[in-house]
Amino acid sequence: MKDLLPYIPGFINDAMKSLGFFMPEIVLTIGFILVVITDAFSAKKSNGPFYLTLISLVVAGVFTIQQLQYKSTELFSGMLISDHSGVLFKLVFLMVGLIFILFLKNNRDFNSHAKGTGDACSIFLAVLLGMNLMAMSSNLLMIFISIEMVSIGSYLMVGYISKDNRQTEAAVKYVIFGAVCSAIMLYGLSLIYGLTGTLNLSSPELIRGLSEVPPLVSGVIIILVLVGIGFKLSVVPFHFWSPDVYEGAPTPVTAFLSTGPKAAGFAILIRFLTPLQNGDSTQLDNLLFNFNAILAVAAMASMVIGNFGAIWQNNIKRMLAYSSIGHTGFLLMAIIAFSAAGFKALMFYIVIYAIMNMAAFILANEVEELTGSEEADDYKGLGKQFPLLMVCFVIVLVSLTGLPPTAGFTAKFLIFSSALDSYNASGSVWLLLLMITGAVTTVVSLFYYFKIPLNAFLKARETPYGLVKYTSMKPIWIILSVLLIVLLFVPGIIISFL
Amino acid sequence: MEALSQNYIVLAILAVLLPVAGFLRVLFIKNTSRAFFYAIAGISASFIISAYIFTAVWNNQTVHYQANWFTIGNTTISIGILINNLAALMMVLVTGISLLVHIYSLAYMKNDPLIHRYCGYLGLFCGCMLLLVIADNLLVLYMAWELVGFSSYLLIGFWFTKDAAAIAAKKAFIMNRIGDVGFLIGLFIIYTQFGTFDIQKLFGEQGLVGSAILHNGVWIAASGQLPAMWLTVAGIAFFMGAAAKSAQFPLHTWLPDAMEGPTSVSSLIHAATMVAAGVFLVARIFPLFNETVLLFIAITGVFTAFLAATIALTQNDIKRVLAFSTISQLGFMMLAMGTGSVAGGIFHLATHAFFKCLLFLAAGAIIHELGHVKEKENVDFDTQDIRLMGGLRKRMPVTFYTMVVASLALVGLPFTSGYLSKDAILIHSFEWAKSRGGLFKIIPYTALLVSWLTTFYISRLIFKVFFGEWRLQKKLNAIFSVHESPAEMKYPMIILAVFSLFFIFSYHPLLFEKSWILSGFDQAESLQRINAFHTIIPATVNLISLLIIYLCYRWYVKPGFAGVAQSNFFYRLSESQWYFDRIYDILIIKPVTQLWTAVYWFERRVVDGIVNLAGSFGIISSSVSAWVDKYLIDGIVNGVAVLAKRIGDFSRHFQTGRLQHYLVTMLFFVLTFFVLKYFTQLL
Amino acid sequence: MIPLSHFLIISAVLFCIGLFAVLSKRNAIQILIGIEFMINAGVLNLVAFSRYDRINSGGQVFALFAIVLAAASVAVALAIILNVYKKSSTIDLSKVNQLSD
Amino acid sequence: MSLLSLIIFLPLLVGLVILILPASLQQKFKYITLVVTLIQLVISGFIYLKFDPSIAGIHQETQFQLVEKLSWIRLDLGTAGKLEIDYFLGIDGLSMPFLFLTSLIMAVAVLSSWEIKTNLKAFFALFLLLDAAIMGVFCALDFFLFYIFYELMLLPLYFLIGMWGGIRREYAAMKFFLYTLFGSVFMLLVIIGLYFSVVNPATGNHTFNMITMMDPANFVQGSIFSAAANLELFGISARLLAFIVLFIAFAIKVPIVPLHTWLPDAHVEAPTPISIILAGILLKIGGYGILRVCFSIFPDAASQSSWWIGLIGVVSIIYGALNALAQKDLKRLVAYSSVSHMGFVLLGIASGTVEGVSGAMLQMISHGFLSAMLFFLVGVLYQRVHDRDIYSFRGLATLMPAYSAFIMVAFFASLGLPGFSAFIAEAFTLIGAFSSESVNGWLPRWMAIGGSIGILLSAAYFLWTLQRMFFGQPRLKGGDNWLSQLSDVNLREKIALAPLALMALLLGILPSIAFDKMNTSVIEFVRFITS
Amino acid sequence: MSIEQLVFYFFAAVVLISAFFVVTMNNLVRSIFLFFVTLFAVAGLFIFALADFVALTQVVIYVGGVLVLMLFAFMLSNKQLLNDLKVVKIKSVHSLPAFLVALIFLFILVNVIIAAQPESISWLQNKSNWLQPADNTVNQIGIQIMTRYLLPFEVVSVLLLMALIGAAHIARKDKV
Repeated sequence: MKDLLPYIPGFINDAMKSLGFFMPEIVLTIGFILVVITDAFSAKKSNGPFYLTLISLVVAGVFTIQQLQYKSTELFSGMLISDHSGVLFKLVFLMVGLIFILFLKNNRDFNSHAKGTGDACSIFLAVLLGMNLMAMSSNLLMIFISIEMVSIGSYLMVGYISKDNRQTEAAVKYVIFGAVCSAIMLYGLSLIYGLTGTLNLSSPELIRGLSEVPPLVSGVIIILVLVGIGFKLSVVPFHFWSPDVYEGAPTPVTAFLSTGPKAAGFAILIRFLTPLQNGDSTQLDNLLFNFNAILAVAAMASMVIGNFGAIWQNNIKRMLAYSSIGHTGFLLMAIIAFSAAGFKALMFYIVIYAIMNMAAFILANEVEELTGSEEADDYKGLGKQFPLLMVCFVIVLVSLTGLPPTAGFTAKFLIFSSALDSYNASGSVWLLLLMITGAVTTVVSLFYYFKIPLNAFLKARETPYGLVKYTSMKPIWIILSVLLIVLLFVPGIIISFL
Repeated sequence: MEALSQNYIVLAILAVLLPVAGFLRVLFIKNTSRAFFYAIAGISASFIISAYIFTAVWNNQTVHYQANWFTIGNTTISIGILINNLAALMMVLVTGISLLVHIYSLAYMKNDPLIHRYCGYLGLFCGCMLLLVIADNLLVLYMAWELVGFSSYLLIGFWFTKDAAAIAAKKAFIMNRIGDVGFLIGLFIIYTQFGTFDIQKLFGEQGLVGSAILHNGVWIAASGQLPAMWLTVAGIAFFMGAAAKSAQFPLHTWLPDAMEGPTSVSSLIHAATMVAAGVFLVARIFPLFNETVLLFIAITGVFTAFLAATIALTQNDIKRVLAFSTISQLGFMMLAMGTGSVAGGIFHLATHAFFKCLLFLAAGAIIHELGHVKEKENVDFDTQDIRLMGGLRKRMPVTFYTMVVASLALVGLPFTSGYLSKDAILIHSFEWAKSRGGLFKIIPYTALLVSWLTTFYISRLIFKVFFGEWRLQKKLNAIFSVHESPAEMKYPMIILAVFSLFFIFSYHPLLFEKSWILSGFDQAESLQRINAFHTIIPATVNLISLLIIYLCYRWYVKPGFAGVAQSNFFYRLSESQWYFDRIYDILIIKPVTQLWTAVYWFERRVVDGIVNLAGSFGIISSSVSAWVDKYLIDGIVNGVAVLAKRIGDFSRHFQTGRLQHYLVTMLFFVLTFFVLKYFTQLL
Repeated sequence: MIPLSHFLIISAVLFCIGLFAVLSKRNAIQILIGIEFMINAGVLNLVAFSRYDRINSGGQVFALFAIVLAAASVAVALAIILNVYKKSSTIDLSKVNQLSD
Repeated sequence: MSLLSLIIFLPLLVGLVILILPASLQQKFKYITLVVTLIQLVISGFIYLKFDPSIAGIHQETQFQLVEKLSWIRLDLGTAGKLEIDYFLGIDGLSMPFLFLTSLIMAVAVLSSWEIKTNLKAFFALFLLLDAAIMGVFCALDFFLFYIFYELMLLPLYFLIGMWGGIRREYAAMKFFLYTLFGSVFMLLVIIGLYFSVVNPATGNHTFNMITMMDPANFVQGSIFSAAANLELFGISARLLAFIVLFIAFAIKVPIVPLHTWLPDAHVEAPTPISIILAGILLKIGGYGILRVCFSIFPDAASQSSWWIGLIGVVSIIYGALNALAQKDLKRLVAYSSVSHMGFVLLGIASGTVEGVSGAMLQMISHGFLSAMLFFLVGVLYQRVHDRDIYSFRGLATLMPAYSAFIMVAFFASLGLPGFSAFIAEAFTLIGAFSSESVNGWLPRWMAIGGSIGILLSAAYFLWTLQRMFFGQPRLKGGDNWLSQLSDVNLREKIALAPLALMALLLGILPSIAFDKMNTSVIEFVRFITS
Repeated sequence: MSIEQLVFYFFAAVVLISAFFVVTMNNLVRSIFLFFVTLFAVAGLFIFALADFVALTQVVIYVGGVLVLMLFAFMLSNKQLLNDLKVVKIKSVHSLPAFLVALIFLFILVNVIIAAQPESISWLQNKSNWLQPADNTVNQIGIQIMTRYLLPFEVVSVLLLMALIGAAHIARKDKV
C-alpha cells in the first residue's frame, strides 16, 4: 500500500493529460450513453439514435482528424499509444462506420426489425470504441479487453435480428468460435505475462523475457496469442467461421464485419508484431522463430483457400466472404514485407478494400432487396433491367479483382511493390512465393467475381422482375463506385494522409 | 543518247502499263461491248513500242534504268528496267503473240458474257509478263513472276462455274507456289550473300556472282560468305521456281489441267509465253548456276521432254496432246540451258512460241467450230476428243494447212523454224556430251529419241484430226456441217504460220548457226565444233522422222490398223500420264490431308484440351479447396474415426457437430505447428 | 510455498479438459462450460504469476477483468443460445448446420 | 492538349457523352462514333505527315516525338523511395504506324457495327473506351501507364464479346479474359521488379519510365533485374525469367502456339466489328509489346532466347496454317490464318536483323488491314444468312460478284501475292530470318525455309476455300431463301472495304510509305538489341 | 509436506477431478453442479496464490452469476427438463479426435511449461516484489484500478453495458 502511494499523483496527472488525446473515444462513449438513454425513452421507430450516432461519428471524426498532427504519445500510463498509424486506422473505422450506419438505416431487415434499431446503434458505437482501442492498444490487457469488446459487440450484431434460424446459427457459431479463440488467447497472454512480468508491449522486458526462454516456448505462446488475432482477421486456419457467419448475418453486419474488425485486427497484429520484429533482429532470428515463414504460409493458404473456395459458391455473400479471406491473405503479404512502404501499401489497401467490400455488400444487398435473392444464378439478365446498378457492381468487382481502371489495381500494385521491395532487400523466398500465389489467385478470383457480370450481362432471363425502385442507398453505392475509379487517378487524396 | 534512253524508259513503262490499264478498267466498268477495243488498242500500242525498242536495243545497247523503291535498313531496294537482247526479244515475242491472240479471241470469245473480264485478265497477264521480262531486279521479277501466275489462275479459272476449271486453276497456282517457295529461298540466299537484288550488279559483267569465289568450301562474296553448299542450293532453288513455271518434272502436272481454260489462253500463256518464263529466268540468272546445278537442269529437262513425249503419244484430248508437247519442248529448252547453250534455249523458246501458239490456235479453231456444231445440232459430245474428229482437212483448209506447218516445225523438218532451233539444241548437246563423255551421252540420245516421239504424236494428231472420215458423224449417225473459222481467227493463224518458217530466223534454211537470234547471245561455253554432228544428226533425225510420219499415215489414215493393245503396260502408263496425279495424291495430298486433320485433332483435343484443363484447373482446385473445407474437416475426423474403429468399437457412435469440426481442424493446424516446433527444437 | 510450476501444470490440465469439452460436447451449454474452464486456466496462470508482481499487480487485475469479460461473454452467448433454441428448438450444436458449403 | 492526348481522350470523352445521352438517340450513336473515329483518322494522318523519320527514338527519350510528360503520381513510400509515375506519351517509328492502323481499323469497325442492333448505347460506349485504351497502349512510354491502358482493353472487350457475341460467347469471353489476365498479372510483377531495379538518373527516384529501363546504367547495383548483378530466381537468371514472363504476356496476345486457343474461340464468337478489332489491332499489341518492352528492356535475354522465339514463330506459321486447312467454319479459318501470319512477326522479330524487324512491322500493319478485311467480309456473309460454314455455299462468285472480288483481293493479298503488302512483309521477315545466321547468328537458316512453307500452305487453304465456296455452280444450303438474302455488298460495306484493300495494295506497291517512317527507328532498334 | 501443500494439492485434486467429471458426466444437470464445485476449488487455488480478492470475485461472479445464468438458460431451453431432470444424455466421450487434440495440447503445454523453467524466470527472482501473505491485496488492487488500470476499468464498464443491452435485446421476446 505504502509502496504505491508515491506513484498515485503521477498516474492521475497522466490520466488527466491523456484525456486530451482521447477525445474521439470520449465522444464515442458519450454518444453511446446518449443513444442508450434516448433509446430507452423514445419510441421504437424513432430516428433519434440514428442521428445521435451519426453526430457522434462526425464529431469523433473531427477530433480524429485533428489527431493526425499529433506526435506519437503514450496514454493512460502506457495502456494506449496514440500514433499516426493508430489515427489512420481510426479514420478507416470511422469511414467504415459511417457507411455502415447509413447502410443499416436503409436496410430492410433492420427497418422491419420489431425490436427497433436503437440498441444496434449503441452496440455499434461501443464496437467502434473497441476498434479504436484496438488500434491504440499497447498493453496486453488493453489488447484483450478491446478485442473482447469488438467481439462481443460483433456477436450481438450478428444475432441482433435473429429473424430465422440461419441468423441465429451464424450468431451461435460466431460466439462459440470467438469465445474459444479468446480463451486460447487469454491463456497465451497469461503466459507472456508470466515469462516477462510486464503487460506493456513496448517495454523492453517483453522482448527480453521472450528471448530468455527456449524458442519452443516463446513460439508456442506467441502462436496462442495469434489465434485470437487470427480469428479477428479470419485468416487461414482461423477462418472457418467466416463463410458461415458472413452468409448468415444481416448484410450490413456482414459488410461491417468483413471490413472494420478485420482492419482492427490488422492494427493489432501490427502492434503485436512490431516489438517482435523491430527488436534486435539477429537475436530474434536466433531465439524466437521466423514469424515471416508462418505468416507467409498462412497468407498463401488464405489466398488459395479464400479464392479457390469462392469459385464454388453460388451465394453472393458467401462468395464475398471467401474472397475476403483471400484479401486478408493478400494483406498479410504487406505485413510480411513490413516496412514504411509496406505500411503505406497496407493502409492504402485497407482503405480501398474497405470501400470496395462495403460497396460490394451494399450492392449485393440492393440486388437482394430488388429481386429477393442472394444467389448468383438469379443475377441473370439484371444488367438489362438495372444497368446502373450492375455497372457499379462491375466496377466494384473489377476493383476487387485488382484490375485497372480502378483503385483496387493501385492497391494491389502497391502491395506487390512493397513485397518486391522487401524481397530486393531480404531475398526471402517466401516473398517470392507469396507474390506468385498472389498473382495466380488474382487470375482465379476473376472466375468468381466475373460470375456476376457474366450472369448479369451475358445471360438473359425469361421473366424480368417487376417494376422495382432502387433503395435510398443508391447515391451511396454510386459514390463508392465512382470513388474507386477516381482514386486510381488521384490516389494522392488518400496517400497524402498516410 | 541519254535523252533517247530516257524515251525508251518511258516507253517501256508504258508498254507495261497499257495492258494493265485494261485490267484496271474492268475493275470499275462492267461494260462488255468495248472491252476488246481497249484491250487490242492497248496491246497494239505495247507491241509497237516493244518493236521499236527491240530495233533500238538489239545488239546495240542495253537500256538500264533504276529508281529507288524503298529502303529497308541500310539496303535500298531499287526498281527499274533492264532491257538487253534477251528482254527485248521477249518483249516483242510476248506482245506480238499477245496481239495475235487478242485478235483471235475477238471471235473465239465472242459470245461469252464475261468477255470484259477476259480482256482485263489478258491485259493483266501481258503487263505482268512484260514486267517480268524487263525487271532489273530479282525481287520485282519475283513479283511479276507470281503475278503472271495469278493472272494465269484467273484465266484458267475463267469459266469458274465449271468445277474442273476452278480445281485446275487452284492446282496450277499451288504447284507454282511450290516453285515460288524455291525461288524465294533463292532470293534469301542471294540477298544474304550479296545484299542486293539488282540483276545487273549480280549477273552482269564483273557481276557480284561472277566475282564470288569458292574457297575451302566457303562461298565468298564481297559482302558476305556462306558455306559452299548454299551456292548449289541457290541454283536448285531458282531452278525449282523455273521448273514449276515451265512445267518441268516433277511439277509439270498442272499444265495439262490448265487446259480447262479457254484455248486462246492456253495458246498464249500455257504454250507460248508464261511457261517460257522459267526458261527466261534460267537465262537471266545463268551465271549463278554451277556445274552440279547445270547438270541437274539438263537431266531434268531431258527427262521431262521424254516423259511428256511418251505421254503425248496416247492422249486423245487434242489440247492435252499439245500441252504435253509443250512440256516436252520446254524440257528441250531446259536441256539447252543445262548444257550451257543459253542461246539455243532462247532460240527454241522463240520459235516454239510461234508454232506452239499456232498449234493451239488451230486446235482452238477446231474446238470452236465443233462447239458451234454441238450448240446448233444440240448434241452432246466432247469437242476436244480427237477420236471424234477426222476428215476436217476439206472442211477447214486454212486451219489444216497452218497446223501442218506448225507441226512440221515441231517435228523439226527443214525449212521450218523448228528445224533450226531443235538442231541447235541437239547438236549442242551432242557436242556437250562428247566433251564430257561417258554416261553423259545418254542425254543427247534421249533427246534424239524424244524428237522422234514428237514426230509420232504430232503426226498421229494431224492424221487423226484431218484425214480419214469424220468419226463423229459415224458415231452419232448424223450429218453435220463444219466450216472454216472466221477471219479474226484465220489471219492470226496465217501470220503465225508464216512465223513458223525458217526465213524469219535465218536466211539459211538448214544452218542454224546463221540465225540472228543466236548471234544475239554469248555462247556460255565454247565447245569444240564437231562438224560431223552438224550433218549427221539433222540427216538422221529427219530421215527417221519422215519414216515415222509415213508409219503414222499408214496407221491412222489407211484402214486396217488395229491399234495398239490398250492393256499394254506402256500404253496404260502413257495414257494415265505415268500415274503422276495418282502418285501425288497418294504420296503428298493424302498424307498432308491426314496431317492437317491430325493437327486439328491435336489442336482440339490436346492444346485446347490442356488449356481447358488448366481452365478447369480452377474448378478442380476449387473443388479441392472446397474439399478441404468440406471434407478435410470431416475427413480428418472420419479418418481418425477409422483408426478408432480398429482400436475400439465406439466409432459407430462417432458423431460430432459441425462447429466442433471447425474447431478441431483449426486446432489441428495450430498443433501441427506446435508439433513441428517441438520436433525441430529437438533436432 | 507452492512452486509456480504446479500452478501452471494444474492450469494446463484444466485448459485441456476445457478444450476437450469444447471439442467433444454437443450441448451448447456444456461447450460454454468448457470455455469457462479454459478461461479459468488462463486466470489461474495470471494469478499465479501475479504473486511475484507486487508493485503492478498486473496479473491480479488482469484476472479480474478476465473474469468479468468471461461473464459478459457467457451472458451474450447464453442469450444467443436461447435464441437458437427459439428458432431451431435445439441446443445441440451438431444439429445447427444449415450454413455450410 | 497535344495530339496524342487528344487521340486518346477524344473517344473516352465521347464515350461518356454517349452514356449520358438519352437512349432515344441511339440510332445516332453510330454516326457519332464514326465521326470520332474519322477525326482520329485525320489526326493520325496528320501525325503521320508530321512525323520526322530521321529520328530514331527507341531508347533515347529526347528522340521521341510529340512527347507529353506530366508527373502524375508521386508517392513517398519511405524506404522504397518515391513512387514516380508519369503521364508520359510519345511516339517513334515503332509506334507511329500503329496509330494510323488503329484509327483506320476503328473507322472500319464502326462501319461494320451497323449490324449491331441491341443495346447500342452500351456498345458504342464500350467501343470508344476500347478505342481509347488501344491508342493509349501505343502512345504510353511510362510502364505503369502502359499497363493501365493494357488492362483497360480487357474489360470492354470482355463485354463486347460477351454481350454481342455468338452462341458460345460467354465461354469465349471468359477464355479470352483469363488468358490475357494470366499473362498480365505476372507482367505486373515484372513491372514492379523493374521499377525497383531502375532509378531515374535525373531525380534519383525509382521510375516506371520505359526509356530509362532500357539503359543498363540506370539499374541499381545488385537489384533484382540488374544485368550486372545477374541474380537468379528458381535457378534461372532473373532477367531471363522476366523476359520470359513478359514475352508470354505479350505472346498470348500475338498469339503463339500453344497459347493461341483463345483466339479462334474469341474471333468466332465475337461480333464482326470486334473480330475486326481483335485481329486488326489487338494481336499487334502483342507484337508491339515484344518490340517495345521485351526486346528493348531485356536485349540480353532476347538474344539468349531468340532461337526459341524463332522456333515458336515457325511452329505458329505451320501449325496455324495446317489448322486453317482443316476448318469448315470460314471465320475459324481466318482466325487460324491469323495465327499463321502472326508467326511471321515472331520470326522476323527473333531474327534480330533490320530486314526481319522491318518485315515484322510491316507484316503487323499489313495483317491489320487484311485480317480486318477478311473478318469484315465474313461478317457480311454471316449477317446475310447467319451461316459461315464453307460447305454451305458454292458458286458465290456468280451470286455476289463484287463481294467475291473483295474476297479475292483479301485472300490473295493474305496469301502473299506480290503487289500487296503481305508479300513484302513476309518476304523480308523470311529474308531477315535467313540472313540472321550470317548477321548475328540468332536463328538457323532452316527456320526461314520452314517459314516459307507457310506461304505455300496459306495458298492452299485460301485457294481451296475460294474454289469450294465461290466457284462452281451456285448451290446453297439455304436454297432459294438464301438466294434472296445474299445480296451483294452495299455501298457502306464497299466504303469500309475499299480503304483496307487500297492500303494493302498501296503498301505492297509503295512499301516505302511505311518503311521510310520507321527505318531509322528499326535500324536503331536492331543496333540496340544486338549490340 | 506442510499443511499448506496438503490443502493445495487437495484443492488441485478437486479441481481436476471435478472438471474431469463435468466433462465426462452424462447427466447435464449434474455436470453443471459439478462445475460449481470446480469453480469453488479454483477459487481456493487463487487463495494459495495470495489472490484473495480474485478468489472472491470468482465465487461471486461465477457462482452467483454465470452458473445461475446457465441453469436458467438450460431450463428455459429444455422444457422437458421440468418434467424429467435426468434427460439429455450426452453421448459419452466417444470423440476420439477431440480427445487426441486435447491430449496433444496438454503434452505440448506441459512441455512448454517445463522447458520454460518457471522457477528460474529472471523477473521472478526479485524477492522484494513478491507478495506477502500479510499484504492487503484488496487495498492494492483498489488503488491500481483507480490509477494505473483506470482506463480498462472504465472501458469494461462500457463493455458490460453494451453486453447487457445486447443480451437483453436478443433474449427478449419480439413484441412491438
